[in-house]
Amino acid sequence: MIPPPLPVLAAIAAAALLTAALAMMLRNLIHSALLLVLTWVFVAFFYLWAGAPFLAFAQVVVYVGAISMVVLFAVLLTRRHDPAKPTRPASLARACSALAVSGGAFAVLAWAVLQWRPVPGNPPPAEPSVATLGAALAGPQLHALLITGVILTATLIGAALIASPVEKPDSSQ
Amino acid sequence: MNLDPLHLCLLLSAALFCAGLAGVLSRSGAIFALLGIELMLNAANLNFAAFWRHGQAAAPDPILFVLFSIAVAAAEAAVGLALVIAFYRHRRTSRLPAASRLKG
Amino acid sequence: MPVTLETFPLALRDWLCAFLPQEFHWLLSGLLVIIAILTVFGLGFAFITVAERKFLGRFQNRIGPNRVGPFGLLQPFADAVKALTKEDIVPATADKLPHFLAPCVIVSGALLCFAVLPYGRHLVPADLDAGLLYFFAAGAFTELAVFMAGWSSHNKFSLLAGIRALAQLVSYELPLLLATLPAVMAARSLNLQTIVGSQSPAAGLKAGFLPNWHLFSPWGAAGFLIFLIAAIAESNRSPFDLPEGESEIIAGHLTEYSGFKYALFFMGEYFGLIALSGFCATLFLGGWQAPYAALEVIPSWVWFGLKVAALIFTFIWIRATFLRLRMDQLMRFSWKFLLPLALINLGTAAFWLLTAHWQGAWWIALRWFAAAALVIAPYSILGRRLFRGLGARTYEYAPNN
Amino acid sequence: MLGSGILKGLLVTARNFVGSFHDRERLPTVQYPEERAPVGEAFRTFPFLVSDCPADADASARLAGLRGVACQICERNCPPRCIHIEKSKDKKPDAAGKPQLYPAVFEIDISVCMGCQICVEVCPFDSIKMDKVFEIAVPRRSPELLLDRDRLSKPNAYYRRIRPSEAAAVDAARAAEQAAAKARADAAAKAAAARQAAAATPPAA
Repeated sequence: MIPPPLPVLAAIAAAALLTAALAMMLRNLIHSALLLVLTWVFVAFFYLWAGAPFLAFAQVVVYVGAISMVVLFAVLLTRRHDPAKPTRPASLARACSALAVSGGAFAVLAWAVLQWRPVPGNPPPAEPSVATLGAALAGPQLHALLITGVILTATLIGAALIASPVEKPDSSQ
Repeated sequence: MNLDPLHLCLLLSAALFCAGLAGVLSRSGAIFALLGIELMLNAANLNFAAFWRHGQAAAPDPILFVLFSIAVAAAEAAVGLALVIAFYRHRRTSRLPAASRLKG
Repeated sequence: MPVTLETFPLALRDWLCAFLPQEFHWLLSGLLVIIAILTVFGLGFAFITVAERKFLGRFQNRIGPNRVGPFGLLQPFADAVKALTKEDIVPATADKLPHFLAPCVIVSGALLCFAVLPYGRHLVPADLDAGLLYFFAAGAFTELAVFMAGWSSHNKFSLLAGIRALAQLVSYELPLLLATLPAVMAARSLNLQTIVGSQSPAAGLKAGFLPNWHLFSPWGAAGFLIFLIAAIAESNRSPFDLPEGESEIIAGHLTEYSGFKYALFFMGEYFGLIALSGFCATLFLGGWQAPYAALEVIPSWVWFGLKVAALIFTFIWIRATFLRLRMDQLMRFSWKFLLPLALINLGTAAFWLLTAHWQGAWWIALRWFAAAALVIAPYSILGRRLFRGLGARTYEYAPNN
Repeated sequence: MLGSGILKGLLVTARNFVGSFHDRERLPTVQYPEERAPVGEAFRTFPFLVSDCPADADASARLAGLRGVACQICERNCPPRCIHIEKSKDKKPDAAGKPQLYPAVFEIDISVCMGCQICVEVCPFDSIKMDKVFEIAVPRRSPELLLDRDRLSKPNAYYRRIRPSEAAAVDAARAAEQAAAKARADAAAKAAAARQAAAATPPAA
């Protein structure tokens, strides 16, 4: 597969950043969530650009199909009056300090990234077929797969238990 | 300035991470904090794909790592939002400052 | 490649491409594929709506629409004109942008699904390595659209109906996905073309006379039925049409939609239905494969079309027959019946594939018997549990016959 | 077996589907404007006035042959009061030759009429009967649905066509009545003639 040109990456990056920044700035929680879904879709596009379609589809299935649904359900279940009610920043000072901290973090990260020279690595790998991934998952990475599966099962059961309504022993009082 | 694709990917990842960080720090809504954390996790995943793309890592391992990371992110979202719902049931709010007391 | 009926679509594409210089061939052939999909399935959608109404009429001892054009065949175009000329009402307090985007998202999500289906021996728009995963990824946008429609209408009934619809879609997505996995196990690939290839008649017939389709194996039959039921629920069709329930809750999350936006939702649902039918044919009915090698004179894409048409007829037949379920019955049916069955079916498929080397009449009979028992025993046990305590309804003041 | 009910249901609808292509019983639809289901003899819609005139008579002949005598019984008995009658000033001889009033104005507002047939039942002259016309859709209520004498009067032949048995009985009764009336008139004339003769020729004794 010929790696797509740099402008494509730049466009994906701009779109992802724009939607993420908007999502973090909007007052309306549902709008934020929907915009963040768009960011996740652009991240999937990034994986496609990088030549990992399996990853891209997995990202869409999990983030658009599952996590966004859980988030939206949680928003709807925990609203008191109106989901469109703006969630304001706690205070202006807090917003400014958050911006300062994250801006500082970005400055440090960007400096580190730009300082770093990649060691001349292997040539770009061939697109891994699903069969390769499957072989790796069932072979060397089997433990990781099993552990992830157990973690997922346990957390989902736990989440269901936590979220299910508590039966009050005596509701008469 | 060197606009190597790898550098661009890493800068994108750093920017997304910081956007998520700013979101988490500036808001007091629990669900919003979770959204920010998801964004930060995604930003971290981007790095793996970028390093894999540019031949800095062994063949399919970064991809697998991202897959596991996505799975764990799903689990995290499920548990986090279940906690939010359970907390909301007790306090009728989902704002984090209200969660400073452990006693129900 | 000689131009036969089989390769006719490709020849047509190449002939059209020859009009442009070499550099633009990829662009034009891509566009042609898109145009072909939009035309074929757009017209397919139009004629499925009229076929559905005519067949439903026949099922109910009526004639159905027969006034517009010969045999009423131009009815969909009259409907389109009606939908286009209707007033588009947007509630004053609606969240305008999501309200506008929801129908677009549902239609584009459904159209994306068409990209990976293998329509014929040489006809697959995008032969992706992870085609099956792509199909589900494209299908994930439906749920988002349903939520956007329900929430942005700013109407508590739309919102409630949207949540109910989401609960249904999420609940039936799991059996749908799990029912497809045995086919993946059998083909050892997520590529849909490979899955079709694993059901080729060249590999011999099932039980000596049945086509070599997954449908004609114990796990395939069970998977097919689970997939069919879950597909009906995913496309919001009767008997699982409670999200819309037009006779009770005035179209649920679509209450605040009118005119062409409503028509777009309708269109998205039918596109989803066609895509799921094509997917089901690919996984269980051998895709574009002819049932017997002798019948391969008929082009493969005709076989695919016939199978999709048969599946859609089945959907219409089911719609004409059954009553709408209740919400709790719907949820119980998915989580306590379909989901365990689909999980057990994975084990059945594993057993079937691990015993593929058994030889001799007795061993083969044992293989079929054991696999059938693995399907039927959980079905009957789970079914009994599901319907425990339910029986024929009795009436206090009316004689029971 | 679990699920057999589902198969039974599918079988029922499948039988309907296949049957609708060859079995008239399973496709009873009548394509209305082109085909019509026959209506029963007792089917009724709105009243009309019977006129003793030839089947192809023109308007004036139809008006001249009206049986009504402006007795206003139907007008008084109409529950929704949709009949309006004005008596004539002069008299005309009826079928039996007796001078009678006739309706100068006879209007029925069939947008109000409820088709109860009470007017028909109370009419002593068999003058008003129920019609079978049901395709009366018009763009306005008035004057299209306010029927006057002209549009209400229809020849007796029409009555015989839409209600053969009832019309035959009515015609027979009227013929008998007229014969009886004629016989009475003849007897009266004869008696009068006899009296006259008696008066003219005083008894000899």
